[in-house]
Amino acid sequence: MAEFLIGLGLPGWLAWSIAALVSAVLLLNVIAGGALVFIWAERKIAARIQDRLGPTRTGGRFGWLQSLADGIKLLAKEDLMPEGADGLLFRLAPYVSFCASFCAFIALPFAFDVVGQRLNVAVFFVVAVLGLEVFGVILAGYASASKWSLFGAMREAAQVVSYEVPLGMCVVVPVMLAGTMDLVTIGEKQAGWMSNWYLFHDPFTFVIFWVYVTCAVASVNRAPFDLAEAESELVAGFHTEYSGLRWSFFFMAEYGSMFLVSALAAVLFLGGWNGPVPVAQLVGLSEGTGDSAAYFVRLLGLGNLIAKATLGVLLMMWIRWTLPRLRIDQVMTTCLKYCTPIAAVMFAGAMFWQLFLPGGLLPGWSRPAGEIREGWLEGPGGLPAAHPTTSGHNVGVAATDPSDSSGLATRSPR
Amino acid sequence: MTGMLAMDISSLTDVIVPTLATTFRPAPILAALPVAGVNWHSVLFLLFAALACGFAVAVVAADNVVRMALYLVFSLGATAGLFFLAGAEFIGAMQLMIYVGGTLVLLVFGVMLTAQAPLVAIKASSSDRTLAAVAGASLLALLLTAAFSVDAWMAPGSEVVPAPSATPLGMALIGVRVDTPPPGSPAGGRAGYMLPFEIVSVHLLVVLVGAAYLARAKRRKTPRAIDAVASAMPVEPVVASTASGVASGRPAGGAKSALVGGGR
Amino acid sequence: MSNLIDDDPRIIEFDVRTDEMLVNMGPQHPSTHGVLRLVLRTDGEIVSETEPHIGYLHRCAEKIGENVSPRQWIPYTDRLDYLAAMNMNLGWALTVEKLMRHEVGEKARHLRVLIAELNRIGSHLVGMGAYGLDLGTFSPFLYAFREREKILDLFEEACGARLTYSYITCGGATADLPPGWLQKCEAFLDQFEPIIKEYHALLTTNAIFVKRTAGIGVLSREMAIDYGCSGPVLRGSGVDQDMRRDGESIYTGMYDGYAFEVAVQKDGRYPRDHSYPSVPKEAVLGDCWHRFFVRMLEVVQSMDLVRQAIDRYAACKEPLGEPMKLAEKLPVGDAYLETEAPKGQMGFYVVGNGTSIPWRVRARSSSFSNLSVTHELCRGCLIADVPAIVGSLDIVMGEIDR
Amino acid sequence: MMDFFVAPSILLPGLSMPSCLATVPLFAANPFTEPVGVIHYLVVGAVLFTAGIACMTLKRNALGILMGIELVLNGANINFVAFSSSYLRGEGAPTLGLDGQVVALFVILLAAAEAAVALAITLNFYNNHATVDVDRADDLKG
Repeated sequence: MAEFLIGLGLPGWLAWSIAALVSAVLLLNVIAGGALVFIWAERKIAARIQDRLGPTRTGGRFGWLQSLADGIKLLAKEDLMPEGADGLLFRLAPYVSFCASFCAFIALPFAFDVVGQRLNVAVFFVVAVLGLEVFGVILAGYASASKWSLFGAMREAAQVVSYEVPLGMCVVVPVMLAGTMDLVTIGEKQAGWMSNWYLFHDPFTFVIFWVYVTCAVASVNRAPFDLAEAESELVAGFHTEYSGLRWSFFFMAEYGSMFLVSALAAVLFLGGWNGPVPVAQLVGLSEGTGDSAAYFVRLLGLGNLIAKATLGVLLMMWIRWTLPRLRIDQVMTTCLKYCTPIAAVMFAGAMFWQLFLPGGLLPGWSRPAGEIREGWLEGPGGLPAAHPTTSGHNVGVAATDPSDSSGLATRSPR
Repeated sequence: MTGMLAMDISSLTDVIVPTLATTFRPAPILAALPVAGVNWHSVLFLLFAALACGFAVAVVAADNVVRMALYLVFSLGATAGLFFLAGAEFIGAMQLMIYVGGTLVLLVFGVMLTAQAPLVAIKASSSDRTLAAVAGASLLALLLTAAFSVDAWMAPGSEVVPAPSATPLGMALIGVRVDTPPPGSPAGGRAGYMLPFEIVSVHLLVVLVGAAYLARAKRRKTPRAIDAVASAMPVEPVVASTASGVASGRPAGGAKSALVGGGR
Repeated sequence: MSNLIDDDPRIIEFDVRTDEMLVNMGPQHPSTHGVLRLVLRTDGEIVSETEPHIGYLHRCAEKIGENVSPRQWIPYTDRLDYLAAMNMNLGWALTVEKLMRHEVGEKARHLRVLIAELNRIGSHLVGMGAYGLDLGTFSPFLYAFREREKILDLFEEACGARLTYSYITCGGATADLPPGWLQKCEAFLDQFEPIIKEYHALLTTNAIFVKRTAGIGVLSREMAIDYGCSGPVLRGSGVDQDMRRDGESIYTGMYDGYAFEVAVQKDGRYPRDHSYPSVPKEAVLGDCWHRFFVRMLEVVQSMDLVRQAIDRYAACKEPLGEPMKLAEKLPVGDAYLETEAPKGQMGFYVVGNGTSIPWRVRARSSSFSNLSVTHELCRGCLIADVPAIVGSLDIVMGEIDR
Repeated sequence: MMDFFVAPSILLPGLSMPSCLATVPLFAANPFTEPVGVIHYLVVGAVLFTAGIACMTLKRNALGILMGIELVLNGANINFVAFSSSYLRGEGAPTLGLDGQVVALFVILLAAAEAAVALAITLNFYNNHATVDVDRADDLKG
């Protein structure tokens, strides 16, 4: 993007700033567009599950303008603040919550190298920022000066913080299999047929995927774990006192993190932008062959990832409208007594599988993903084995493993 | 056949892009903008540094303990930004997750548990404030003179550097130093961090178990009558009031039942 | 500053100083059925004391009963337990007939059984749906109301109203059933049979539902009897009592010849339990799960009764007979009769003084005594359990506040 | 709020100026275009450190003191990371390399442990004395 602008004669720094601005706005629209679609989808799915029609009259055939109607209602509603509330914190809470949810999208790749900022610690960054949403909730609970919202906030904080442990453990397994935390590389290692997906890499990772789904649903506060806004007990939990635009920011934050968590699951376990059948390779288009081919391949990848993420979100909605809610101590026991031990055991299992059966059961069956590890040992200063220093400015050892054919040296930030 | 298709598309675009570039030439006014090449790295540094220092001073200035906690969160978040800018991505993410996401959540929990009505804002007397300001300013002056006295540190940073990567750090933690020794550092292998890494993990376990034991909720036989909460302000007389949580939700009037009334 | 720890011997150790809070699960709370206010004394999440406050829906129905004739009071009985208005009408009509020693024709008796049991199904459906709402799942509520709408359509054809019918009155019913009504009723029952399995799959055997209800709010037999609980709450604790079998002859007379088994767990087995899900191992007799399960069994039981009532009603040929005149003179004396309403034993008491206006009218509400158990059940439970327990008692505030 | 890094010379009129006055132009030039050096990070670290010390001395609330400690630790962390980063040190200057980052890592981990214990102590103190005001913790006074 920036090179294109520089080609147009813009000064360097202006080109870079416009490129950054464009990607930021695009990401913001992903959340806003996503929220619009999911509001409508949630109403329709809930209706279908409950044997009724859902919105039909707003805007044409299937009531697709319902989200817009909700948006206008939220904008028109009065943003009132309870009398005893702590003004600054009350106003700040929704934006803190939304920023945390938005911030994680920076490191999320939508197709090969189509990413806000390609971080080397992308997975770690996403999980870390996901944990920051708790502050928005605690502030909202405390600032609303009502017992019920404080209850809701404390419950949610305890739940999200405790579910970060198993979530972290589940996320580490694909990182171990790919040998790097860079989401783009993880997604790219699952290219090819569906059998290359990490979901089918070994039985342990398969179980870890389902533990990840549970923890993700819990850490995003949905379905059986939505303690914070348990209508039957706490009226609406921490955002009882909010209305209008502020409430919609909490809503957007929730849908944003739902989409984020499903997209992360897609990239880590379900091959990200690689479809079940490698259509692009079959058709002969691939990264190398010219600009428009690369653009088409990435568009296809974008479609794949968004489809998988949307499937994840629809799954969460489906769960929400069928299962009753768990009690706070049951939520905690599922985390400490079920999710964490299972995740730990499966992590150990995946590790031993990776150690002793790097090629999978049939030696040629799935591409050995472990070479990146050996590549490091021969690095200068490490073991004596000489290591061909790659070209260009990369003084350190290449982050990609030598045998990777389409290995792109990590690009210089400037 | 598909290969042919691919060729046509790419040759087509190869024609369009250059013509587009030549026809659309931004007017010369763009080049005459007052600000020459803005170095985004510096601008972002100034932003995060301003945030970090501003909120750190705000933490000192604030009285309400919950506001202090909030400002601390923003200050440490900005520090994480500084780490990213300095190229230490892993440390920045670690700061976000462990420090801001873990330690400060713990701190906010502590604030929530103890910030009952009288204890939320304990005012410091104005004499203490001026004393602290003077001491702080002098300490700052001392540190800055020390920092400015070394010429080596004054050199501006370099432009082109290798992309940051977390793997050398990870390998260092398990004892294998794979990063190239910086120029001018003494010869000979540098130590990995296997031992401190194991010690810290055991240390963390011991500490957290101890802390959990120290602050455990103890069972008790009979529901405890709430005794008077000693007011934090020595000036006010000790008022025997029911400390009923953050917002006192005392049910209005009502019958003198054992539950609601009671001479506490 | 002196040491503040109160060295009370009863206290083993002190708790982390979290203050106990008085929390209002206020009258406008979404999960208290109607306008019930629960004042909870909580320490963190643990509820130590619960005190229900009632009276928000009081309308002086009984005082008005002393100014109108018995037939004119029928519409007030609709508004006591508005989810089962037919059973309320039946209770009051039978009490007046007991006072007047007025015998109702056989056709009217079968009609009353038919209508009352159909209304019991509707009431239990609302109970089941609302209980799903209390535990956080929204869909069962809509499934329940989809079926209840069909029952209300039937009632609308019979008496023109969908909620407050005033159909059964002193001396019979205001009008006979329209032709073709019985076939529609039978069609409804046939399509309702398989849907019951759906409800079991949706809630009764749902793992999370079992986790939220099994072993929660256990009401022992003795405590149920001491507090005068009745209906599914009593039978949920294993007490074998049902007014349709153990009540007074004027009421049980209506159910003569009906094949009828009380839905209660006797020596570990529920009647006809071959076709229902088995009792989960965590469920203790008398907990929320059992109360819910007894209601689900009663729905099936009522369906059988309705089928039998349809056959018997179709069999008797003579006309329905006229209800009592509006200003019938009441003999001097009083009468009290308890009938088996869906929520429990609904009692009516009337004192006649020779004029057509009763001297005193009193209604004994089953939900009132069922509600009185909450502070026993909710002691030491979590806040999330309070709506689960109150929901399992299936209380209706109209009946309690009158 | 003084903008420290633009013109520190204004801040210290009274003190005798260090010999490095010659490099002040580094800051006189437009800060937006000059690449960031180690000195910038040292200034931020110093400000955080001082704010932490002031907070620890000023606050009467035990948790306020705890927050002061967090600020002090972060001031130190910034310096470690600044010295370990090859961005800031420029070509050929000896940097701490990886050691700086690993030490910063250990500081973050141990700060978490320290905060946990400090909070446990604070809660117990609050539990015994129904207040977190440290001035009231004078039981051991003679």
